Amino acid sequence: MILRPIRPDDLDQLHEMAIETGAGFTSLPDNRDFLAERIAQSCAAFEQASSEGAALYFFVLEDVEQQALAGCCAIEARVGLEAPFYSYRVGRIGHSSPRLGLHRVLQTLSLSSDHIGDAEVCSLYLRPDWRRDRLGVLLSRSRWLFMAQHRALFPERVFAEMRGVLDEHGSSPFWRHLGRHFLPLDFHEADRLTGLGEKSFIGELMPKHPICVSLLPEELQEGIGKVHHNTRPALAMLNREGLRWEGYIDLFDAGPTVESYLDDVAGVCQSRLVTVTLGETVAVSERPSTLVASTGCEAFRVIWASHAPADETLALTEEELAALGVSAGDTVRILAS
Amino acid sequence: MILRPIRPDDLDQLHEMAIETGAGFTSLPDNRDFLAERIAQSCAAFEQASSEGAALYFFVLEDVEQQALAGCCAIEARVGLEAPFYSYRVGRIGHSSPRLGLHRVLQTLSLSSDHIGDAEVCSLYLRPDWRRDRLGVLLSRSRWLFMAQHRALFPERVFAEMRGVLDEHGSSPFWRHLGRHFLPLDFHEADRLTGLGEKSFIGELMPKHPICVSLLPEELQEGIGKVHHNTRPALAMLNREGLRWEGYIDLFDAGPTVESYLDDVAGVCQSRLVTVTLGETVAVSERPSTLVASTGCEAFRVIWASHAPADETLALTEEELAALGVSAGDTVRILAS
Amino acid sequence: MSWVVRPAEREDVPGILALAEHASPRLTNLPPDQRRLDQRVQASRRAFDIEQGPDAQACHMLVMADAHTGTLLGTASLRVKAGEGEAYYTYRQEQLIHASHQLDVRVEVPILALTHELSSSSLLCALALSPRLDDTQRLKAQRLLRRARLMMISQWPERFADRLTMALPGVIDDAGHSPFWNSVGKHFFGRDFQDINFQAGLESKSFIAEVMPPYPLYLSLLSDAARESLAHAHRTHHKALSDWYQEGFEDSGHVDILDGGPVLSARPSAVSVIKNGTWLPVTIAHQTTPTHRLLLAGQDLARYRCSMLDVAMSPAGQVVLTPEQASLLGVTAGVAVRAVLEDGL
Amino acid sequence: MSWVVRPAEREDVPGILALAEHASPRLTNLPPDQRRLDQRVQASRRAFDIEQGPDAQACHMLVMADAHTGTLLGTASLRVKAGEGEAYYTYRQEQLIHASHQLDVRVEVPILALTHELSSSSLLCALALSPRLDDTQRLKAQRLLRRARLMMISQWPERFADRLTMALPGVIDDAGHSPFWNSVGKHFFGRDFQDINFQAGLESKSFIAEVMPPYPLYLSLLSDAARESLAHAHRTHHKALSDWYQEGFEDSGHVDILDGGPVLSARPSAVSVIKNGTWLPVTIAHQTTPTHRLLLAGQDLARYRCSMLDVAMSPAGQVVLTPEQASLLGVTAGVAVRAVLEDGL
Repeated sequence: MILRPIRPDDLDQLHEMAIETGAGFTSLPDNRDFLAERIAQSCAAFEQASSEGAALYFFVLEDVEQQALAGCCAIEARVGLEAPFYSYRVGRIGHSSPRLGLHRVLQTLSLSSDHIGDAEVCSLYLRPDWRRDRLGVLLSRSRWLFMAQHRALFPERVFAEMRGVLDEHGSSPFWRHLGRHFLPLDFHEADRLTGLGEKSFIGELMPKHPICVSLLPEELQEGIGKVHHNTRPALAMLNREGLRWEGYIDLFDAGPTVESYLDDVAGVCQSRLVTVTLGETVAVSERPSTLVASTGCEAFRVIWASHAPADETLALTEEELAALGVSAGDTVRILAS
Repeated sequence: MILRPIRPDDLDQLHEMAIETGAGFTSLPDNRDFLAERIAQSCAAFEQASSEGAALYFFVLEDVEQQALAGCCAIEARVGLEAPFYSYRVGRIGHSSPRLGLHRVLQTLSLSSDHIGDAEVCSLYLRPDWRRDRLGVLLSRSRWLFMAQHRALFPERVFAEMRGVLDEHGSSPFWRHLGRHFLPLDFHEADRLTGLGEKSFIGELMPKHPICVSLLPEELQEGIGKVHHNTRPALAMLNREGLRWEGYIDLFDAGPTVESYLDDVAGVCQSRLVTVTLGETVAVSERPSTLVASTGCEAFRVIWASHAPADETLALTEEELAALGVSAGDTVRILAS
Repeated sequence: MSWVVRPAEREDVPGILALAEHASPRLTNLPPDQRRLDQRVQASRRAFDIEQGPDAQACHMLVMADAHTGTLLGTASLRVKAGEGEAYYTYRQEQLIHASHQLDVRVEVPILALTHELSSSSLLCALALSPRLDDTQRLKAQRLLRRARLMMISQWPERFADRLTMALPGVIDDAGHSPFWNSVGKHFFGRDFQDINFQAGLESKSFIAEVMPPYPLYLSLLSDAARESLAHAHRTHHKALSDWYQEGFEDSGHVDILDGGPVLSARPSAVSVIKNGTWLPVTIAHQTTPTHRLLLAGQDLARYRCSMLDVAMSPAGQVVLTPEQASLLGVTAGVAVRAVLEDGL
Repeated sequence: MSWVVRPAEREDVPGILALAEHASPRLTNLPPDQRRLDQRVQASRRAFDIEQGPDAQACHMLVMADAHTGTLLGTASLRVKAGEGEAYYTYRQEQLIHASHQLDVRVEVPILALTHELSSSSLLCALALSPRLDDTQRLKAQRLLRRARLMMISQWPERFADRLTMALPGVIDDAGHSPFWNSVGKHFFGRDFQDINFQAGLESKSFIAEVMPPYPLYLSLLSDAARESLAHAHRTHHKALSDWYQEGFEDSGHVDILDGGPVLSARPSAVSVIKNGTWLPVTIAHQTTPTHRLLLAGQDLARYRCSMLDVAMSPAGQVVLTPEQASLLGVTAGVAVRAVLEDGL
């Protein structure tokens, strides 16, 4: 199993995955042209490796034996530079009057683009047949290895948007209350358009004045910053990396944005460079514990290593060397996971 | 030199310090009643050690030989619970119109009370005669040892407000442009009232709608979040602890609020508990490197240790044991500085 | 039985207090508080006495009494400026337009915007009636108190603003809860409507408005009950609402900040009492056969008297009053009275 | 030399384009763009032809021509609704009140609030004059175009709103820079005033307003030059401003969102042309000795003609026109014309 940058010839299988994920997974829509465009953007990003402008780094997890793609994930290096980017921010404002004996704190929701220019980790999907052998961890944490290795390509902060609470129809109670009065779209359509990056309607139509949270029904207030139950494991994983909810939520489902300074992310600051040595082939573990990545950009690869690292070295088997495209003596980046 | 909680009989010397600091140091005003009240609040806080409600922990640095106070510092455990608390928050909002070829980001200043409930480190002052032997570091970092030791008394986040850019008269260009149109007070008076904690006028009079930063004169825009040149060393010290500017500024001088999760602060997470052993007296170093604190609350003391710590122990001289009020075998908290 | 409307006097305070206590729903601007009412009556007395025209803070407080027994049956006030020297806050109903060129749509977003633009208008307020009046009498009393105040404006237009404002109590349920308050103010103040309404009467409503968040309220976020109650009058005031419309008032597009009740306004020139009034000279006759029902008021502001009387008209166009009627109005033969023809008789 | 005001026709487009090109300062709502002007003239022609009354988007475009030579000397428009089906945005000058009980002060904070409340008023706009007119002629031409439009409103009040609005160009320096724009709009759009003004003419100004930040602007944060220019007319329009005041218009309290220029408004009933107009029957005589100067217009909207003429009055109160004058107005003996007495003669 190898994680690598996506290639143009992955389009068919990416499209299969997009169909598999369904409508709820808006960043992977069943839209072949859109997916082809995303692949092209990603190829350009890996090739140019620029520290400025929008750049999408899209990765796939390849099952080399089965010649199949097992999943995908991506990093948007700087959001909001080409299409607008919006969230609500939960703020607080004191509200005091000694004469009325009043000393309260009002919570407000304000439309915000504070994340413009930040990196986003997104589009993570692992196909059901491969939900084993810690492949989810490989998919998710590989991105931190890439960012650690190519630190100059990324900004100071990174975030991830988490799916909020949805009802049994996959629709959002938050949106029904707060969104539909402003947007003449249903939840899925609004969600779909933002997935396609067509977001200027948000700045045009969503409320631009602060909204007092206490005016919302209580059940909605409770849903602010809460994740969908399916999303809890993903949230827990990101929390372990050090990403926290700092008060930003999604406009449509009130799901939390979790974020961190990139240098503080566990997967970045705990990763380190070691020298490759040749090791003997050992039995494959179901609980591998060391992620290892080659240091190239277009040639970036990540696998689970079968040996544990020593202080300054890591032994890789012949097969692993081939998978990563490295030789003994080369430098690789590892992360204990 | 011992750092310890302030006591009622310190009032005279505290008042001397307040006179010495001058009008610019608003949290230490030349107002004996106010200072006596602060001491009383602090004594109550150390005694009650409560994890709820407002609590002021006020410390002094005592020169035992000269029987003089050399400086002071404080921690406000939870701001904004009894008096209002306000800052401006620098936010961003996307502003796009494909039809006009417009894709810009507007910066706004919004009145905010987001820090309500957070801890504040404040009121640090070291008298000129004692600006030597790393006593400034002792004053400043002792607070992290106290918070680490009594973690349950403090909230998740901590911040410090830094003095912004002032002109040669000690007045603020930012205030002159943005404040005086709203407040019928001069800068020093507004500053003085907030120093006394009388801040309800801010919520009453300051602009409640967002202000577009680009409408301010350019020199003011540049001053946002910048510190007074005298404050640069203090800012650098807090930055090293891990406190960062997250976009909040002072209403009057636009100085930055630097902040962090308390558990991420270097002085907190790098401090550790060791067992005391008896060591021999050694020559006093001008560059001590280990802060050591006793673990009590009212009995909290911090000094520079003359010995370096071992893995699990720290040797203290007879004199140091006495200063800290501990004996061999007791636990102390140390911080390499 | 004749009723007369006249300035409130110090000795009326106990009677006004009783009226205030019986007001349902409670009136923000007529607190059942002896000390405040005392102050108000004194201030009102000064306003009536000042010849040059009152200052902006003046509030003219009137009472309606039985002309024969002197029993107090109602009260109502007329403020020179709604803000009474402070600011009179209302929520203005507005539509923001959100247009998306991407989606090619234009959405009208209704909001409530906190404003004090009605501060400089003159305010008709604080009407309360005795509980001993029956339903028919209440309507008659409301009419007299309403028109007696408009009559004042028609006689001394220079004292009053060129915009008149009046607010009717909003919807309140039987338990005294205001759906609008529960959906808006309660979240800011954490108190019940009756508490804050009482406090607003004692302190000032402007003061309360000034600690409310200044952001526009998106109407769609209010509870259904609050939205439905918006600009609706309390059920005991539905008839009053239509009467004010008939008088020439119209919906101002504003609502009360506390209970969301309707705020009406009018230009004086559109108000029927003011448009249709005329000056008539008085003659006095002991025996008359009434032919007209007129609303009549004398020219002496300090001793203002206004009453609805059945009178005869002389061939020369004078109004023929009995000595009792003349005395009730405080007028003598030869002087002119302001008159508006009433229906009926 | 007689001038006549009439509806713009297709063949007037080149002439209007020339007027638009010479307008200084450039008019937002009269873009020097052949295609747009073509469309506007056609739409205007339809508006004049519709008998039932035009829809809300109608804009009546008039031209002023030399009655003898036919030369185009000016143009001006009258929109049924200022928003022209969209929204007409202005900044409303307001005062927020910030009161502190701690400090016992009350501060009035002047702001500009983005609003479209004037959208439903009728708008007088897009006046441009030929550069060949000298200063005296310009004043006379402005007066005729102004009053010819008000005359239309007096004849067909049912077509127009009960509030009239007009905006005058704001302060612009010699280099074409608007201090208000430089202090406000430029920060949002990053473009120069002339660029956005041109674009506003091509697209729609409403569209531009809708991408402006909706927060109130604190006036104290604007540059001194912007604050000083607020609600002041461009120096070439000072006389026009006082003329509009004299006509019965008043300061609306609003200013233009782009250049901060003054926005005036009036109720039709307060406008002198509308108040003072009268219907006079026409007789025709070859020889007359003019005794009166009248602004005259016929009753046929589709062939609207308005002109200031020196005429005689018959003993029976008819207006005596020469055959040439009658033909200029498109009227025949016996019909009534709308007339307003002008000063002079």
